[in-house]
Amino acid sequence: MPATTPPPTPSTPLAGAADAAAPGPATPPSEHPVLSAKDLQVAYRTGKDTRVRALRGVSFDLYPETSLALVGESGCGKTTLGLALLRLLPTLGEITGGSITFTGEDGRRRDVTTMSAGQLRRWRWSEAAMVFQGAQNAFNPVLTIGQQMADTLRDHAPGRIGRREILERSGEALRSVRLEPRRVLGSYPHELSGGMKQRALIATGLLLRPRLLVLDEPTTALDILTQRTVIDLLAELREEFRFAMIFISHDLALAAELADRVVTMYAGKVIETGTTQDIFSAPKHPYTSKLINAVPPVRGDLPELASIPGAPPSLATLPPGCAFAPRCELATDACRAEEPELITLTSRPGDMTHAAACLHHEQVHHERKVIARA
Amino acid sequence: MTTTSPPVTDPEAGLPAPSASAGVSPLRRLLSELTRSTAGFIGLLLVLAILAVSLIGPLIMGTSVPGDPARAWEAPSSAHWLGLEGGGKDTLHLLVTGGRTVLMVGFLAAAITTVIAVAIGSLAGYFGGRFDALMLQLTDVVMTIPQIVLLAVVGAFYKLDSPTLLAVIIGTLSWPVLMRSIRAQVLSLKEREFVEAAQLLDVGWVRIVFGEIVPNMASYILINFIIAVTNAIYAMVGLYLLGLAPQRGNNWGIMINDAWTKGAMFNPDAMPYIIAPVTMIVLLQLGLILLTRTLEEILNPRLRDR
Amino acid sequence: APAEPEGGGAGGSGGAFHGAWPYQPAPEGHFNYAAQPYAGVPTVILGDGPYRDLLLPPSALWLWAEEQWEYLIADSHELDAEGGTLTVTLKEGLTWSDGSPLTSQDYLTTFYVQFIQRAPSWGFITGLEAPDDTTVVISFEDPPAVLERYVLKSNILSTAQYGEWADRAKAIVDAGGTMDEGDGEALGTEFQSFAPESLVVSGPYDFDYDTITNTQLTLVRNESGFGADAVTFDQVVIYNGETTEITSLVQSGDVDYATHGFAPASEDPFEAAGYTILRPPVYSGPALYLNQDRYPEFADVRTRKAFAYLIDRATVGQVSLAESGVAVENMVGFSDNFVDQWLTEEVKGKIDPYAQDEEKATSLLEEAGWTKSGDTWKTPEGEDASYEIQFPQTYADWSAAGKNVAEQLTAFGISVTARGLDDKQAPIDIDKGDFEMAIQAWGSSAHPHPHFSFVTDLFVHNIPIAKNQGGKGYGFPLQDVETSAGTVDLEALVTQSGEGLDQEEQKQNVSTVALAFNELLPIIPLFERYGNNPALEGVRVQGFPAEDDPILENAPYADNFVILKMYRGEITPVEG
Amino acid sequence: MIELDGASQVFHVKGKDLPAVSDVSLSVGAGEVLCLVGESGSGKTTTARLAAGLAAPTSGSVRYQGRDLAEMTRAERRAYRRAVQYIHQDPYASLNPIRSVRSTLSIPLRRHGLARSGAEMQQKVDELLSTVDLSPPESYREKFPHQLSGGQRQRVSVARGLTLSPRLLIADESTSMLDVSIRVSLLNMLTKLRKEEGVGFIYITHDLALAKYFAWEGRTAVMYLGRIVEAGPTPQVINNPQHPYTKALLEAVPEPDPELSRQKKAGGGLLSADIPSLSALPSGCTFHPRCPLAEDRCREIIPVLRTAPGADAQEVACTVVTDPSGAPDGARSAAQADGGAP
Amino acid sequence: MSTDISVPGSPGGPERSATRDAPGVHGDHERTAPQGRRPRASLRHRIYHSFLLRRLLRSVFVIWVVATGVFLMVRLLPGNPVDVYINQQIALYGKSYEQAAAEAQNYFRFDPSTPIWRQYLDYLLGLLRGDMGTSIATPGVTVTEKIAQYLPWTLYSVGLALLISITVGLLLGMIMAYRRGGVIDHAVSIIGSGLHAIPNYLLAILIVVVGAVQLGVIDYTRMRGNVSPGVEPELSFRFLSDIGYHATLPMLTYILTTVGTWALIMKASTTQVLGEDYVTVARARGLKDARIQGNYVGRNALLPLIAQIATQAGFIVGGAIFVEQTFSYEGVGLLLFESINSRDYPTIQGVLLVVTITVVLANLAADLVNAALDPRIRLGEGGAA
Ligand SMILES: Nc1ncnc2c1ncn2[C@@H]1O[C@H](COP(=O)(O)OP(=O)(O)OP(=O)(O)O)[C@@H](O)[C@H]1O
Ligand SMILES: Nc1ncnc2c1ncn2[C@@H]1O[C@H](COP(=O)(O)OP(=O)(O)OP(=O)(O)O)[C@@H](O)[C@H]1O
Ligand SMILES: [Mg+2]
Ligand SMILES: [Mg+2]
Repeated sequence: MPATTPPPTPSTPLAGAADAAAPGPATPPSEHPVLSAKDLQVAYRTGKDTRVRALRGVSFDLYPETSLALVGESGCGKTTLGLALLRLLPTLGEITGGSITFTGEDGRRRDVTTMSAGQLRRWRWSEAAMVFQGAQNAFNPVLTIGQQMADTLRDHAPGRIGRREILERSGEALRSVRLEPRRVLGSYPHELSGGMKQRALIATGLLLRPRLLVLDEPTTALDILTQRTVIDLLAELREEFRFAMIFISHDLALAAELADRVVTMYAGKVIETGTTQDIFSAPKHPYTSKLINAVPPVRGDLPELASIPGAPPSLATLPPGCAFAPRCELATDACRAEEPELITLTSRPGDMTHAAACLHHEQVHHERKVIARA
Repeated sequence: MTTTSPPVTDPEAGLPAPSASAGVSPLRRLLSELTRSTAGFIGLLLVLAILAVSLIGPLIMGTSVPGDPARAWEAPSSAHWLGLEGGGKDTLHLLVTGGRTVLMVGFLAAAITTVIAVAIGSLAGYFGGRFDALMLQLTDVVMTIPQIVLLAVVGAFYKLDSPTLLAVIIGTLSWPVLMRSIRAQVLSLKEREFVEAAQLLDVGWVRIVFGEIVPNMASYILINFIIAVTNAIYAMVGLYLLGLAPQRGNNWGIMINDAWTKGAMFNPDAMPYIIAPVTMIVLLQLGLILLTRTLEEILNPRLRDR
Repeated sequence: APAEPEGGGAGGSGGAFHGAWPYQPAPEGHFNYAAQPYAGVPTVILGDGPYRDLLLPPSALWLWAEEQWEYLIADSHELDAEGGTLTVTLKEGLTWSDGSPLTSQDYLTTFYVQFIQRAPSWGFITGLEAPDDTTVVISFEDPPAVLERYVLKSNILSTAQYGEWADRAKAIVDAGGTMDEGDGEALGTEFQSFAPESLVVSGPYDFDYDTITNTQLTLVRNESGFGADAVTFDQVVIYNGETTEITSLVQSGDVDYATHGFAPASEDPFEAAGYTILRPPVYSGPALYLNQDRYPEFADVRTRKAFAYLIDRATVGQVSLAESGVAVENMVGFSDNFVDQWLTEEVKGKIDPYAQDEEKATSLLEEAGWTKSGDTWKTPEGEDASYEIQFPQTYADWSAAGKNVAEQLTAFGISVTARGLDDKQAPIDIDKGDFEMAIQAWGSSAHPHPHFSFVTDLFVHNIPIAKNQGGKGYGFPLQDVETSAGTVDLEALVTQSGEGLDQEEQKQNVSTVALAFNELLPIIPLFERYGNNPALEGVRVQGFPAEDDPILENAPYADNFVILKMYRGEITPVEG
Repeated sequence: MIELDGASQVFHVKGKDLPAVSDVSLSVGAGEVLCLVGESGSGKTTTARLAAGLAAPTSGSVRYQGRDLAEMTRAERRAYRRAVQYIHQDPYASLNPIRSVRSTLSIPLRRHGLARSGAEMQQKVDELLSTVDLSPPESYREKFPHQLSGGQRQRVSVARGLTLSPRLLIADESTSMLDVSIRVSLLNMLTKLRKEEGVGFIYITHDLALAKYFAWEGRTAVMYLGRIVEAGPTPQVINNPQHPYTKALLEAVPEPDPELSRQKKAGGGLLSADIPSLSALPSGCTFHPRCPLAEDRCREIIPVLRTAPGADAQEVACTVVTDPSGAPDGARSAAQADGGAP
Repeated sequence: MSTDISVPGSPGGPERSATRDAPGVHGDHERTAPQGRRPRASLRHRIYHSFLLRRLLRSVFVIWVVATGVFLMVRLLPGNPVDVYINQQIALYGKSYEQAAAEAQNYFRFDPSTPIWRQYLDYLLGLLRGDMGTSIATPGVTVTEKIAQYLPWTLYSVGLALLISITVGLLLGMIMAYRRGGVIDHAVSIIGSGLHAIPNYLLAILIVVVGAVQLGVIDYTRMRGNVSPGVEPELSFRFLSDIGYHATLPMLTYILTTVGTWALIMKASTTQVLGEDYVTVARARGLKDARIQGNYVGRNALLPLIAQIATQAGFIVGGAIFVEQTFSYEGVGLLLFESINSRDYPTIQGVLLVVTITVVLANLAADLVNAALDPRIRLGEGGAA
C-alpha cells in the first residue's frame, strides 16, 4: 500500500522527453497495438548443432495503456520472451521466426526484428524499456545511479544536454518512485537496499517516458513489504505515465493485482490468454487452473492446495502433442497426437479475448476445495 | 556474493558442475572431455609423451651416459641423432635421462606447495581467527618478495645438495599464493549451507573441512597443482641456468647451463645440445599449460561461453 | 636504431685493435691503479689484465722463453746482491699525460703506495732512493729470487696523483710503523676509498672517459706517452665481459684477440669464423685434492698413487679444454714447460710419469687395504667407497674436470658424485677441511719461478695457510716427510727454493721438492691449461705471433705477448 | 520440547551493537508447528539459529526438554543435536555438489552408527527417500545435486535432516525459492511428516499466506526488529490481526483473486517502506516511526507482549492496542488492563 | 536474498559468528542502507582516508618485516665475506694471511663482535636515512649508489614492457571476448599459450641462439648493454632511441612471454562481465556502444586484473635476474646475480629490499587504483577473495 503520507508526487509530467506531448485521454483500444508479436520463435544454441526451442510461436497484441501479465512455471520462456521483445537475447539465443511490430506515438509501425543496430539503440528505452529479473545487478557497480541515469539521457538526447537538465529530469524520475534524488543520485548501487535499487531501476525506465515497459519479475528478490511498495507504485505510475506494461511473474497473485490481462505460458507456448477476471475465476486450461490452485490465499477460507504432478518437460525433448499432456488428468490420445492451437472461448474487442489451447477446455471446472473456514 | 536466484526448478540452470551423463566416474568424464578439446588433447599427449620418455627411456637406454671426449661436439649423425656434447656423450641419451629430475622436482615441489597451501588455506579459511590473521600477514610478506629472487639467494648460499632439497625449498617458498586463493574459496564455500548442514549433523570438523569443503575444490586444486608444476619447473630450470642449483647428475637445466657456458650455441654442430633441452622444457610447459587451460574451461563453467 | 658507437667500427687512420677484458664501469669500477700488479684495490678498470701495461707501462716485461727482460720505460737495471741493492735506470724524456716528466720520484711514489697496499715486495725492501731523475736505488734484505720481478713489473704511478699518499706512507715507513696499527691502519682505510675519476697515464694510450659503458670502452692515443710512436693503433677498443659474452663477440668477429678461457666447443666455430687459436701456456691447471686429514685412506700415499695411475689425465684435459688441456706429464708440481730449465737429466730420470695403468692402480689399492667386491670398491675400513667431489661451478674447465674425474672413478668402482660450488666458496671449504675430494689449482701463472707453484701446491690449501681459516686444508703434513731420499722438511725447502739469488742453489731445492712431490703426490695434478686465445689475423689487425714463435711462451696474463708486440710495433692495423 | 526463554542475540559489527534478537520467548512441542513471520531483517533466521543451537544467545536461555543448552553434558548435547535439524532456504547451496544423494544421506548415518551394514544403509537411504516422496528411490540414489530439480533437492535436504530421526525441524524459508506448485507439494509433504511422525516444526517465512496454509493448526509469531510483536494461534493472527505491523504484513500479501485485490485497497499502510537499522533503533516502540497508529507515548514506552484485549488467545506488543486508554506511562498501567475486554 | 545473512555457526559457537566481519562488499541487505546517514561527502572522505592510512601502514609493516627478514637471512648465511676476501687476496697476489686479514679489516669495517641487536639497530637507522651500507665487492661504493645506477634500467625496461604488454594484451583480450571464436581469438589463444609456455629466460636464450647466431637477424653484440658508448644521458632523441634500442631484447622477452596471458585473462574477465545483468541492461537502455564497451564492460573487466598486474610486476622483476643476465642488460637483476656470486652481502640485502619495496609499492598503487575505480572497496577491505 502506498504510504499514508507520501512525498509530494510530481504534479507535472516529466518535462523535456521528446514525446512528452500532453498525456491525452486513454487511447481507445481500437487503435493499433503498441506491440504486436506474431508467431515469435526463439532458440538457444546449446551445442555445436543442438538447439533448444525456448519460444515456439508466441503471438499477442498489447494495446496502449493496458497491462499484460505473463505467468507460468520457471523455465517456460517468460524471460526469453521479454528479452526477445527488446532484441536483447544473449549471443546464443536467436529469434528464428515471427515478427514483433512496434507502433510509435506517431503511429509509425516498425518491425523490431529487422531494425538495424543503430535504430535499435535509439528505439530501446526511449520507446520500450525493461526492468529486469535480476534488478540487484542491473546497475553498473562502479558508477553512481546519477551517472547511469545521465548516461541514458545523454545517449538519447538529440544534441548536447546540459547538466542542469540531466539533474532535473533524473531527479523528477526518482521522486516519482518516492526516492530522494539528493541521496540516491550520488549513491553507488551497493549503497542502496534492494527495494531502493528496484525503484531506482523503475525510475530509470521512466526517464524517457517510453510507451512500453516490460518488467521481468521485478519483485521476486524483494521483501514482502518492499514488494508491496513497488507494486503499489507501479499501479500509480501507470496511471500517471500511461505506458503499456508487460509484467512477467511466476507469482499469480501479483498478476492478479497488476494486470488487465493474463497470458499463461507453458513450454515456450501461450496456452491461455484472457482478462484477469477470466483467468482467475474461470481458467479454461487445466494447467492454469492447477497453477491457481497451488497459490494459498491469505484472506478468507483456507482452501486445499494441490501441486501439479510431475515436472515441466525439457524443451530439448518435447513430446509430440500437448506439452502438458504428461501431467494432465484430462489428457487423451488426441492431446498426445497433436499440439492444440489456441481456441477462442470468449471473443472481445482488442486483445481481451479469452482463449485456451486445450481440447478439453469444457471439462475444466475451476473450484477450490475449502479445508477450513475463516 | 549476492545471487538473486529466481525460483528455480529447472534442473539445468546455474549448475556448478558439468551436466554430463550420470553414472560415469568423474575422472573418466574429465578424460573424455579433455580428449574432446583439441588443445586439451595435445596438452595431455605432450605431457604423457614427455613423462613416458623420461621415465621409461632411461630404463631402456640406461642412466649412465658413456662419453668419448675425443669425439666431442660431433655433429648429428644416424648413430647419434642429436650429436655429441663436449664430453663426447650422446646428446639424445642425455636428453632422455635428463627429464627425470626436472619432472621429479616439478611434481614434488608442486605437491609440497599444494599440500601446504590446501592444509593451511582451508584451516585458516574455515576457522578464521588469529591463525588466519597470522597466515595472511605471513603470505602478505612472502608474496612481496619475488619468489625467484628469494630462491636465487637461498639457493646460492645454502648447499642445495640434492634435487629433492631443491624441490622442498621451491615447494615451501611458493605456497602463499595458492594458500590465499584456497582460503578465499573456503571462505565462500563455508558460507554455503551444506557446510552448516554438516555441522548440524555433527560430523566433526575434520570431515567438514576435508570431507565436505576441500573435495569441492578438487578441480581447482588439480588445476593449481599443474600450475604449481609449471612454476616449479620455471624456478628450478632458472636456478640451474644461473648455476645456483646443484650441478650434479644430469638434467635439462644443467644441460642448458652447460651448453650456454660452453658456448654451444656458436657451434652449429652443438646446436642440438642447447636447443633440445630448451625444446623439451618448452614442450613440457606447453603441455601443462594447455592442460590447465582446458581443465579450467571444462571445470569452471564461468569461463564457458555464455 | 643504435647511436653509432663511437669507439668501434670505422677506426681512424691508424685503425683500432679490439680486445676484451671484464671490467666494471663506474661507480663500482674506478681508476686507482695503485700497486698493480702485485696488490691493488679491486675493481680497478682494466687493472687486473694485460691492457694496464698500455696505460702505465712497467719498467720491463719478461720474455719467458729467452728468460730475459725487455725494457719498456726502464733503460737498464742492475742487481747488486752483495750490496743488497737493485738499481733501475729510466729512459730519458718520459712524460705523464698531464705534461709533467716521469722521473725516479714516481718510482718512489709507486713503491710507497705499494706499502700502503701491503704489496709483497715490502717484505724485503729496506730503503728507497732516487739519486737523480732517472735512477732509482732499492735496498733490500734477504731478497727472494723474484724481487727483481716485483720491481720491474710494477706499474709506475704519477706523483702528481699519488704523491700525497706516498708522503704519508713514507712517514710511516720512516717511523718504523706498519699498516696494521695507528696511522697505517687509518691510511689504509682511507686509501681503499680513493677512487680517482681519471688516471694520469705514461703509456701510449689513455682512456676515452666519455665513452665508457658497461659493454665497451676505448683507449685512445696518448701522444706524449712512452711508446706512442711505436704503437700503431689509434684506438684500442676493449669489450667488457666474461667468457660467455665475449664468446659471442668473437663469434661475430668483433674482437681481434681475447684471453678468456673459452669453452672447447667454441674453438671450431672460431676457426670457422677466421680466427687462429693461440695457445700460450698458463703454467697451471686443476689438480685433484683429497682430504687427507679426514680420510685415512687418502693419507696413504698408495691410494693417491693409485688414483694417479687410474685417472686418464689426457681425457680430463680433453674434456675440459680440448687441445688446450694438456695432461701433466712430469707430475712434479710445476709446469712441464719449466722442467727442462729447472731439473737436470738425472733428476728427470727419477720422475715417475704415472702413465695410465689400471692394473697398477688396482694392486696399489689392494696393497693399501682396499678391497673390491663385485663392481664396487670398499675402503680399508670396509665401507663402500663413496665420495663427493667439489669444484667451482663457474669455471667451466674445472667443473668439466671435476665431473670427468667423478665419472672415471665411478666407472672404476669408487662412487664419486660431483658437486659444483660457488667459486669463492669452494677454496674456503677446502681450507676448512670441509670437503672430501676437490678440484683446485696447481702451479702458478703469475711467476715463472717454481717456488710459486710449490706455494700453490703445498701451502695455499694445506696446513700452512689454511690454518688461517681455522682448518688444515687438504691436510698433508710438510715437516718430517719421508721420501726415498730421506726425511725432509718440505715447508723449509719450498721457502728456500725461492730465496736468495743463487740459481744453482735454488735448483737444488727445487729438485728435492719436485721429486718429493712426484713420489708423494700431495695433490694430483690433472692437466696443464694452455690459453686458447682466438686471434683474428688480417681483418683489422695483423702480426699475431706464429704458432712457433717463442714469445708464445709468455704467460698471457703476466707478460702478454700481444702487448709486447704492440710496443714493438709488430702488431699493426691491416693496411688498405 | 524446545523453548526459548528471553533469548537475545547481539552482534557486534564495526564497534556497533546490533540487537538482532531481543528477549524472544517461544516454545514448540512435538508435532506442533510454530510459524515465524516478519519482513527481512526482523530476526527470524537468527532466532531459528538460536533454537538450532547454531549460535548461543548472548542472554536468556534455550532449553531442550527442559535442559539449558549451555549446561548440557556432551551426551545430552549429542542427543539434542540429533533431535533438532535445520532445512535451509537455498536448494542449490544446501547440498554438497560433489556428493551423490546416497552419499549425502549415508554420511550422518554412518557417523552416528545408525546403519551398520551396507544393506542396512541401502535400506535406510531408500526409506528416507520414500519418506520425502522421492520414489522410486533407485532413480534418485545415485544422482548428484546438479541432476535434480530445485524441488527434488529440497526434498533431499529434508531427507538428510531426517537421517537422525529428529524431533524438530526448522525450515528457514525453505520453500521461498521454489515454484508455486512445487512449493505446495513440499509443504504437503512436511505436513504429512508432522502429522504422521510427530515432528515439530519451526517454519519461517515472510509470506503470511504460506504461514496460514502451513501453520493453520499451529501458532504464528510475528517478529519485528528482533522482537516478537504478536503471537497466537495462526487462524486468529491471520484473521484477526491485532498489531498494526501484522496488519501491514497482511495487507502486503498479494491476493490471487482480482476481485479481492481490488477491494483491498482500503486500510492502513505503513508510513515508511524501509525498516530502521538495528544499529540505530528508534526509541520506545521500535515500530513507531512506521506505525499508522503511533501516538506520542509510543516514542517512550517499550511495549511488552500482553494478551490482546480483543482476542484472548493472542499476545501483542503494542501499547496502543493493549492500552487504548492512552495513559502516558502505559507500560505499567497496561498491566492493570490485563484481561480487560474492550 | 543475499546469502550473507546466513552465517554458519562453526563449532566455536556464537562468539565468532557474533564478531563476524563487515558485510560483504556486495551487501544489498538493508543494513547497508543506513537510515540516518551523515552527509555523503564527509563520510566517504573519512572512510577513504582511513582506508588509505590502513593500506599505507600495512605497506610499511611489510617492508619492515622484509627488511628484518633480509637482515637475519644474510646474517645467517654461510660463507663469511671476509674469509672470501682474504682467500682471494692470497690466491691472487700471494700475500700472507696476516696481510690479507689486516687488509680485510680495512675494507669491511665489519666487526663481527658487535652484538647482533646493535647491528640490527644500526641497519634500521641506516635504512631510514637511505643508507644501505657499503658494497663489499666494490669497496667505497655505497649500495645506494649501486642501486641508483642499476634500478632505473630495470624499472625502465620492465615498466615499459609491462605497459606495452598490458595495453596490447588487454585490447586483444577485449577483442577476443567480443569476437569469440573469431580468427583473432583463435590466433591469440594459440600463440599466447605457446609463448606463455616458454619461460622468459629460455625465450631470451632462443632469441640469442636463433635470432642472433643462427639467423643473424639480431645484432646481439651491438644490442648488449644499456647504452651505446659515447651516448650521454640527456633528453635527446639520440639518447632515447639508443636506450630503446638496447632495451629491445629484454623488453621483447618480457612482452612476448606475457602479452598472451594478459589477452587470455582479459578475455575471460570480459566474457564474464559481458554476461552480467548490468551490461544487458545498459544495452537495453540504448547506450552507445563505445560507452558500454568502456565504462560498463571495460572498467568492470579491468578491476579484477589490477591486482594481478601488480603481482605480475613482481614476477617480472624476479624474471629480470635471468633475462638481464642473458642480454647483459645492467639492471638490478644482473646486479643481484653478480652480488650473489661475489657474496656482496650488503648489496644483496639492498637489492632484495628495493625489489620488495618496488613490489609493495606496485601493490599499493594497484589497491589505490582499485579503490579509485571500484567504489565497493572503500566500504572496508573486501578480504582476499
Ligand atoms: N542462454 C541460454 N542457453 C540455453 N538455454 C537457455 C538459455 N537461457 C534460457 N534457456 C532455456 O530457455 C528456457 C526458457 O528460459 P527463461 O529464462 O525464458 O524461463 P523463465 O520462464 O523466465 O523462467 P524463470 O521463471 O526461472 O525466470 C529454459 O528451459 C532455459 O533452460
Ligand atoms: N552474523 C551476523 N552479523 C551481524 N549482523 C547479523 C548477523 N546475522 C544477522 N545479522 C543482522 O541481524 C538482523 C536479523 O537478521 P536475520 O537474518 O535473523 O533476519 P531474517 O528475519 O531472517 O531476515 P530475512 O527475511 O532477510 O532472512 C539483520 O539486520 C541482520 O543484518
Ligand atoms: Mg525468468
Ligand atoms: Mg532469514
